[in-house]
Amino acid sequence: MSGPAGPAGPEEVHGAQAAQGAVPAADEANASLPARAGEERLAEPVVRTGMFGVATTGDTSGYGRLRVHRPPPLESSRPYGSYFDTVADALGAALQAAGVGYSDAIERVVADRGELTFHVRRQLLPEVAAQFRDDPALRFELCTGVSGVHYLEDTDRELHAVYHLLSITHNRRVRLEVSTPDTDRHIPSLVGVYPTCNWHERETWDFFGIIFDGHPALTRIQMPDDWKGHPQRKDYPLGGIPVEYRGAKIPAPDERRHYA
Amino acid sequence: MRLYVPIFVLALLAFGFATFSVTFGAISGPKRWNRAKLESYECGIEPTPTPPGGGRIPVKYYLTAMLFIVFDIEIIFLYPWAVTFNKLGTFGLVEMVTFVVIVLVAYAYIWRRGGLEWD
Amino acid sequence: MSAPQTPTAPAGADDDAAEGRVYTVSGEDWDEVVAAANEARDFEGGERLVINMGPQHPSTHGVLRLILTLEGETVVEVRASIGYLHTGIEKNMEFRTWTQGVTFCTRMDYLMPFFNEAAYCIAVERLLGIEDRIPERAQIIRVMLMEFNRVSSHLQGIGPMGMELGATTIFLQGLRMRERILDLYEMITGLRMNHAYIRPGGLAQDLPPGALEAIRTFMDGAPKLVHDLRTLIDANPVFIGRTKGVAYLDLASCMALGVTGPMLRATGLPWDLRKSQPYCGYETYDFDVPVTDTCDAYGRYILRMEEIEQSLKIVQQCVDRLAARGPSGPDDPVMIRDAKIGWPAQLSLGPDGLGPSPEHIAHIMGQSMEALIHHFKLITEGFRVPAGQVYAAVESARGELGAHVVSDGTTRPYRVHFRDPSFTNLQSIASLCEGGQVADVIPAIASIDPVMGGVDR
Amino acid sequence: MGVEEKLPSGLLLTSVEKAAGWARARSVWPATFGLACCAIELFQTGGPKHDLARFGMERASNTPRQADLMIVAGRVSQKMAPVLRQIYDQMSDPKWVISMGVCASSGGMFNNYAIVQGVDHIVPVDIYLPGCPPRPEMLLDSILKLHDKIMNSKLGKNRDREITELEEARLGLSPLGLAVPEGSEL
Repeated sequence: MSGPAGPAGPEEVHGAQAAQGAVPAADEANASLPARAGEERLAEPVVRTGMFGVATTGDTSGYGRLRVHRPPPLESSRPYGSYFDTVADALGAALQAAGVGYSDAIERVVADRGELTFHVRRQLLPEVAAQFRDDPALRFELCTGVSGVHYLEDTDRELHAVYHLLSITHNRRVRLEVSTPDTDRHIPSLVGVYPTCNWHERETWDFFGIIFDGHPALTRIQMPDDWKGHPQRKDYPLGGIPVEYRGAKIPAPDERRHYA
Repeated sequence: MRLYVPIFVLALLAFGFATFSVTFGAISGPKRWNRAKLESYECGIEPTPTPPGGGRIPVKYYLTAMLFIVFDIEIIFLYPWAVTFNKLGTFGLVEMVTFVVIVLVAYAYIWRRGGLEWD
Repeated sequence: MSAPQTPTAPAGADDDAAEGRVYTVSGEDWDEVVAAANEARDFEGGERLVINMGPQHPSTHGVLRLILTLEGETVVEVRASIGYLHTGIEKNMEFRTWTQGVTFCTRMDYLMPFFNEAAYCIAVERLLGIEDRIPERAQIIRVMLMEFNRVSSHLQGIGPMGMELGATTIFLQGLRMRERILDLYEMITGLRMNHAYIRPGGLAQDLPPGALEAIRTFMDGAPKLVHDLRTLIDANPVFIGRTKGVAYLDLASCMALGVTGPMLRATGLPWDLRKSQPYCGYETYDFDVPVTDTCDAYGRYILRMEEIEQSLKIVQQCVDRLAARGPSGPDDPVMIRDAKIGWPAQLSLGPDGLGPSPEHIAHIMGQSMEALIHHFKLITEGFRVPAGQVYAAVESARGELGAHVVSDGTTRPYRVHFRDPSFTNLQSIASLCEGGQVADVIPAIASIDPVMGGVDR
Repeated sequence: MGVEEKLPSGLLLTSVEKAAGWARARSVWPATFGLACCAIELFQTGGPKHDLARFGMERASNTPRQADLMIVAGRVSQKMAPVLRQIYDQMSDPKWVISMGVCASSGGMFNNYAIVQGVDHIVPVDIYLPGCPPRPEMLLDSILKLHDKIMNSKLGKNRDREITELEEARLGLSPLGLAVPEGSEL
């Protein structure tokens, strides 16, 4: 999952190093200082706390309070575990049979916390979804919905549409994630493959502004029809008002002090 | 003539009560007009403008109305008969049964021709 | 009878009098006239009427607006317009810590608050990776409250269904039983609705003393209440007349429209997440998944009634297990034993109202500095959840309620999206109602049993 | 009302006020305006245990034409606001509004783009009822308070005088009812 990784997103980490190469020499000197690298690593999100199974505060070894920072897994190596491998192989075979190259349809696969995520390139999404539904080895009959996510710092991969598929015959779940830059927010619609995505895609368009090409009626579903802007995006203000008490005024929730 | 006085009084009373309750409400009631109050109620949404003639009503409603009128009038004839039933005796009985049978024929015809099914 | 001409002006009548088709009827040709009228109707669209079954309507189960295109009594087209109760809960949760998010998500589908909380908390626990360390007592109480919630939610689904079909007694009978369950909620969680009782890591507090006895007394009377309701409705000819064969949705269209829950199980497929992908220890309870195969409103009603009976069976098992475990002690907690995540509030009623119990205050202020730091850190900024995304699904009263939670490693959720069963099931309203009578739209909506809070989030 | 407003200087009004107020308060018909969680508590209040019918509110009228009281039960979203105003306008006078629950009274915990922060932005409110959701007993208490208000409300000229007095009293106060020094930001 190319999940957002706090202030320094995973891509940034690589992007930053790559970009810094092009920076003039003066910056390059302090870029490689150990302190600099340390800051970046500490800025990454906490992935695990504690080691050797020490959890309670009673431990004196200090391992209990260890905090391991690491950007979320970008890519999982092949043996994914449980039924994930069978799904991945079946998908490879199905795409092969359909004449779609596996590598140019699937960007990468992430197996994290007991769930399998396929990052699909948006041009070939309908074909991949059709295989997921029709191929007897996969048989994901039910698409339980689309949820949009807006990663503000992921340069040219800001808007993600996340499809969760459920196979009733094999009792499996899989997640398809499609990302698109904020400048060109187009994702092919899956209403042809899973008609249930009709309202879900309208809602994702309404909240995030992702345009689903080929959707029969892409209009606002939750917000009033003449609403300006897409409210669930990260750059859209929460829109709260200050709360007045007797002699005091507390700012709106998004402007309040935040401790993290 | 004296026989009909109570009926006239009753008619007058009924008419008087009706006009009183309508006109007094209109005169004494406050007139607080606002735009939405006179519009038709459409669950809170601005009412969709109906076509000038009030729109065409499907013929099925008209058909049902006609059937209702036929059998309603049949009932109206039964009332006076029911009131003077014992005076008329068997003559009244035979007369009314033939009348009901005639209307039943119409009922059977409509039933068979499918006038009672809705669509 | 002459064929219907185009509107020519009959002699003596000016043009605008003859609008539309003109039929000259000359007796015994009723069939031709009707045929011509039908043919004309398809051509000109006939007498289509667009009316609003709008947001403020007694039988739309909340603020749902259906735009019906009618032709006489038959519904030609149904377009649902929702969003009249959109509250932006998901956006608000992004500005609250993980534990505070529970108070927002219980208000989403306000008929089944425990299911919303459970879906969200299971997702957060899976993100934290502490799913197996949740105390067993908390899991049993979660299952019990969820099953109670299924009963109260179905009652609030069947009650209005009866009222909309004209039988207010069903509504009052349903509310009578639901009132007893709300009293139990109030005794256990302190609130009748919107409890925020299930928290990431376990529960807010333990069962109060006397709760198990109160539940037992309710459980003794419950079968009779359910029996009264069933005898009132099951064989009621009016109810059967209005719901049998109405709002038909078979398995294939359920699959295509992503319908889950009672509507899917009414088509004969026993798909229930409690059996196929168990959570919270459901695999250890013995219950069966009721299934009917009539695919219509009556089948869904019968299914909901049987689900009530099955849920009461599960609650009985939970009560027996809790009774066997005895009261909660330090070794049998309701919140996870991890100082960094476990919410420290051992709530108790002090002289100045509800707050941390005096022992807890004595412990953090007097005995352990670390406990004070943990208490302070958890209360002010909350715990940090490692980055990643998770989708946790729970079998709620209306179908699969999924919580897709994305975290970026800070103390606030980055994005929370709830896959609400009513939202997806409501999509099938068009295929349920089109072609039927207007009067059948009402039992169709009631058989979907949508809750607009969950639909509009 | 109509006739007695024309009477010179509110002649014989007090007895009419008492009679009219008593009659109106006894059978206030609520318009079912159930929006969100508070609507469920509204149904429970109408249910057998708390029985709204004891106050003559048995018949919840679904059309605004026959409704006297609008109980705004739940959070009012921006899309619902014009509908609420339309229903309120279509209700016939005399009409009252109870804003049930914190979300209706002040937007409650949903301080965001989607919710109208308090239904008094749209309709004049008579009784604000706190609680999320308020218990049925609290709703019944607010209905009793509304009955007092209806019984003691004035008619015709007295009403106009009462309104002007209330307005002057209110204008003098600062929004928070504190003697606030001039020029402060509140």
